[in-house]
Amino acid sequence: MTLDTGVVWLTIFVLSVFVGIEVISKVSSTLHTPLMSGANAIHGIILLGAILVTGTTDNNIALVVGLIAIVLASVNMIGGFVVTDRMLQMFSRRKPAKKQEQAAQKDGAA
Amino acid sequence: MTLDTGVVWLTIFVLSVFVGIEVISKVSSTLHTPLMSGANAIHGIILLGAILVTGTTDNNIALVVGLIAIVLASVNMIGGFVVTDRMLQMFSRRKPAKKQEQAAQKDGAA
Amino acid sequence: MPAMPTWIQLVYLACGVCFILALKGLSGPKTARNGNIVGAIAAVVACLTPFFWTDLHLHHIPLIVAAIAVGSAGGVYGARTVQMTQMPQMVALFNGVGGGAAALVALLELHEVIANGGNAPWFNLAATAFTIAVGSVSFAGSIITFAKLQELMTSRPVVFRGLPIVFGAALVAVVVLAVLLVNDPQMWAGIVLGMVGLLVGVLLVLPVGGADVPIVISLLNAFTGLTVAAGGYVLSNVLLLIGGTLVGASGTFLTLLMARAMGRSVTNILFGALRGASTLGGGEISTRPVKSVTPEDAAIMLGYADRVIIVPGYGLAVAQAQHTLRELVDVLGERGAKVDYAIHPVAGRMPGHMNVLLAEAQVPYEQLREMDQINGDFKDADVALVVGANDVVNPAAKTTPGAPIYGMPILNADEARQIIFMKRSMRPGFAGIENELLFDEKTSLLFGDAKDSMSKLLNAVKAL
Amino acid sequence: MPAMPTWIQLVYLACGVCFILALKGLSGPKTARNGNIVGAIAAVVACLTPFFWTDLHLHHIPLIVAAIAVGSAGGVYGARTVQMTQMPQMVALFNGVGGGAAALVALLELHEVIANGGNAPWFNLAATAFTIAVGSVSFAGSIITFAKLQELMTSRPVVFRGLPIVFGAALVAVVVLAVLLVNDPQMWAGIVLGMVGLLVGVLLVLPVGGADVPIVISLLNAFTGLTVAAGGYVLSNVLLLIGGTLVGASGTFLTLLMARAMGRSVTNILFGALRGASTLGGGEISTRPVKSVTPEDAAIMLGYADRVIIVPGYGLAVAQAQHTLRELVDVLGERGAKVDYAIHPVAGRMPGHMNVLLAEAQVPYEQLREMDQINGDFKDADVALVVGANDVVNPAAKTTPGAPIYGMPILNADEARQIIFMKRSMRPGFAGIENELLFDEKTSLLFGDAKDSMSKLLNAVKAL
Ligand SMILES: NC(=O)c1ccc[n+]([C@@H]2O[C@H](COP(=O)([O-])OP(=O)(O)OC[C@H]3O[C@@H](n4cnc5c(N)ncnc54)[C@H](OP(=O)(O)O)[C@@H]3O)[C@@H](O)[C@H]2O)c1
Ligand SMILES: NC(=O)c1ccc[n+]([C@@H]2O[C@H](COP(=O)([O-])OP(=O)(O)OC[C@H]3O[C@@H](n4cnc5c(N)ncnc54)[C@H](OP(=O)(O)O)[C@@H]3O)[C@@H](O)[C@H]2O)c1
Repeated sequence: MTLDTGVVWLTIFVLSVFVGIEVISKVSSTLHTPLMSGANAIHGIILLGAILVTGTTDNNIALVVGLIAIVLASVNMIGGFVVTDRMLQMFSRRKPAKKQEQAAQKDGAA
Repeated sequence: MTLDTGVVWLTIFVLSVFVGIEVISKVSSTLHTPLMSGANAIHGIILLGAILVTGTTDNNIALVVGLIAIVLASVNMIGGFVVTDRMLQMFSRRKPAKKQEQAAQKDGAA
Repeated sequence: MPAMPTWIQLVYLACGVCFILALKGLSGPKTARNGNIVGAIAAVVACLTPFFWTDLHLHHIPLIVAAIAVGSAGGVYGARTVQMTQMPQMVALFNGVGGGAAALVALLELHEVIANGGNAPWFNLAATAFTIAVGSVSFAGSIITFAKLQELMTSRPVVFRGLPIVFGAALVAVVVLAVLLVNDPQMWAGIVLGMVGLLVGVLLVLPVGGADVPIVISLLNAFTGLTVAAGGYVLSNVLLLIGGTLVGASGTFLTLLMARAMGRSVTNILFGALRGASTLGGGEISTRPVKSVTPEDAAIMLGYADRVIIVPGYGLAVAQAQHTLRELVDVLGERGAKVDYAIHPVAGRMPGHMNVLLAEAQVPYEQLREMDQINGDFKDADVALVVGANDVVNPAAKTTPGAPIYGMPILNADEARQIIFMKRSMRPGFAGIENELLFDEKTSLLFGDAKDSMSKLLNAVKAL
Repeated sequence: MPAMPTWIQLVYLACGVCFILALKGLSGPKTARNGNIVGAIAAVVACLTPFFWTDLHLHHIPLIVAAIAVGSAGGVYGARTVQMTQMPQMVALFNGVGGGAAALVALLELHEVIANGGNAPWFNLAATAFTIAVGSVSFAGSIITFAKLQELMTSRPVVFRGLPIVFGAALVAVVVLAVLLVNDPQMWAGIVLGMVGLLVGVLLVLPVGGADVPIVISLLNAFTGLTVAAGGYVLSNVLLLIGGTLVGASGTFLTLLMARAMGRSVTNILFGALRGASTLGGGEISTRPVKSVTPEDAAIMLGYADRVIIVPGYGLAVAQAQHTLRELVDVLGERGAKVDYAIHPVAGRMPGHMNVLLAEAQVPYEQLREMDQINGDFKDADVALVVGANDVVNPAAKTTPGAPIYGMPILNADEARQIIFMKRSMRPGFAGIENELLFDEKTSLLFGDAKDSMSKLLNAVKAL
């Protein structure tokens, strides 16, 4: 391996920056809200880090702190993906429309 | 370093693939020719590899082969960038137009 | 931690690729839902790996699983029950807890480093300090944001004398503590750093006005991404690095995109209040005469129009009048009018928010028109019905070079034959400037809470 | 090689970022030239590093510098003197030598590994074998491509009985040799592998017809990129890996984009001839009656037209008539006609080639119109002047589901009031199918070499 560890990480970081920007640069404004919320869920991957540090500690305080981190990270990750899906479901649900619409109308939209 | 050398290279490769595709995915067909030729010049960076292997060998046959590789790679790299620039210069040159145009016309376009 | 087995490294790389595909998917309407699902699967798979990494000898498995269950239950509950109008605060909350988790993880890793003699490379310690500080900022900032939007506290900018000084001092403290930590890793320094980070987060968001909050949410989202990336470096975990960086980079880009769509600069939003410039509408209520109408008059204008364009805005979301509006549009449609919704990219409380709200109200997709598509149609419209929107139709954006919204593209409601504005008062919109369109002779104002007037209007149209 | 100093690693990373920015720049009209320059600077800087890497103790510096000078001189000479019409062969040639260089570098590295006892990880040896084989394919394939386009050999598909069998055998040999090399690195195996690679390259390109060659060039370009990337792995050089991969990925994507624009599949182009389907126009010359005109008649049609649209194509490039055409357009413009060029994305000998040719002829940018912009204008045009184009205006693309070009978007020249075709004969275009438009009653044919007829036409218009 000719690369220093630091340079490896820097390289992966720099390339990821480009990917991150380029990949979403064509997004339409319609999707801004779900995109933000989906990206939000992705950084919930800190859960993985929380599990790793919590599961390898022997200190009780550290364990408690770690468990709190796991709870918080799970909220971020799972909640984020679920709420994004819920929004996107609404987007796709309304396509067939018409019949459902009238049904919904009868239910009475308050 | 928790990563195997092979995985590091694979990671850099995979990320570069995404960057390569995303970065040019919005190109207009007008620029296809210069883009192809510019990309072509970029892989002329094999010149760097050729210099490194040639400059560290002590075997005479290897030296000769290495020098051939250097010549070929320089043609690729330098020629590629120059010809791309020449094309792009033509693109930008014609914007002011009109006056130059008539001058050129008098020169007589054969 | 023992050396990571190659298969786990490869799984993480694959999950990283899935995150890229997820973001890519999320940026296209057809692929969005699948993209989100791909991201979710990758995240879940990645979180399962520690349980199968035998050399790791993972301890406390029951507790960990319980913690995951609690967190997931909370997340799912929140995600399922949240109102679509409350989406900005939900995103803020989820984002904040993620940042908090990252800060805690970094503190634990610091503890580990100290327990092992404190001999980590300086760059590692710097990344640890970064994660602790920025994670805390993100946590506290998001919580305040949440409180503002959820109206647990005032949504007006909170500024007090000396705020800039306290803020500056806190920033200096962060830097000093980080340097300390790098030179000589100590647990107390990490903990204090986290607490000062919390303070910075609070002070950063307090002076921001309610309408600017979405930009701040997006920015904090990007911050958390970078925090997670730094955490990945600290833990030598490539998936955290890739995932965090993707979010950090795309989030920053998205923030700038949004700020540009609003014709504002991010620094101005963040530090405008500190510098004394108010970022919330001045609230100067004009006393110039306007034409006010009753719901019955408005119903007649609408009921006999052939072409109606609805301009929904922030106030519609606040009043939650979108369902009633949809009913009104259906009734008008039955009466033979062609009705469309004109969606401005920054209408609502966060970018793209109107689309989500109207999707929830089951407005058919074909009736939603983006700004560029519909702007040419206003001149043929009999009525433009502006519901709880203001700045997005303010002609000052085109005509008044000094105005804060100058240069922001707007919806050309002023070109319609008649304009009906539904709002509660003569207060200006978020930008705090008068809207000349309110005084136009083609304009009629229908005062009242949007939900309220909307039902009256609906009934009046039905009675025609 | 000694351990690489950190500063060199960082320089390489920075150069890699510059390559990304170069590609990004090259894909936008305003940034293209700067993008190319950024790439060039990065490449030069990277190639200087070995001279400053003191621990490397670089030998043979004078020889190396001389070799660089020779190669650069050759490259610059070629780049400066090449005709714009010959751009495809120039790109092919540059690409080929790059591939050749990569193969040689891999052979040298193999030599090094063997000299050090042959104990390299299997994946390293596999990458070496890949570089040798694919680099050779790229070299030989590009040389044949060059020869075809430069008309050093026939541009028709060359197929002989048993070609598929020889080709298959060569492929098997490549695999066998690669496996051998990985199991037991031997110099002879590497050299034979390279030679078989050359054979594969020749056999791959021989059966491809002239008009398909650009796709092959683009594909070989991508191949060379991947070769360089593999070479980077072999040499543990991250810049080669990044640069090569960028080109490999973007080149593959570009190839697919081009193939789609032509309504063809890449496998069909490469292996069509092997499977027996001809990839060059059948050359069946129709004997159906057509209306042929003299340059004088055509001059009258053009001279009194108010709106003329020029459709330049492959034949214009072959005949090099673009300068005369431009003169004609200027004269028509002076006579008061509005004249535009309609550019089909795959007109010419390589994608975007027409743009380069017309830029060289100093056609002002405003007169060039892309397909989507101009297609609506044909119905208002008095004359569509089709110069050396054929398939790109063939209505069969819309009307004949079985046709090889079916589904390819075309220029709507058939909607013009009159159509003048300048071509030499009744031979079909590249796709080898009859063009119904030639027999349309609105169509007049002006037979002859485009350059020739164009000067006659020009003189006739001037004489009006
Ligand atoms: N979407 C985003 O991402 C985002 C983020 C941050 C900032 N912004 C900014 O927010 C603004 C959005 O423009 P906009 O036109 O949608 O909103 P706006 O300019 O803020 O106007 C909202 C209008 O709704 C009225 N309103 C509020 N509550 C109401 C209720 N319950 N019933 C009836 N009317 C009500 C208000 O007037 P009364 O008080 O008189 O009722 C106000 O005039 C833009 O300036 C944009 O730059 C947008
Ligand atoms: N641009 C690319 O990237 C690319 C790459 C590969 C393939 N292609 C394919 O190439 C075709 C391009 O379409 P196109 O319409 O431009 O060309 P085309 O369909 O090949 O037609 C060219 C026409 O030019 C005439 N011609 C040739 N030499 C001439 C000369 N010296 N003077 C006058 N006329 C001459 C030929 O007719 P005569 O022989 O009767 O003179 C022929 O009909 C498409 O089918 C495309 O798919 C394009």
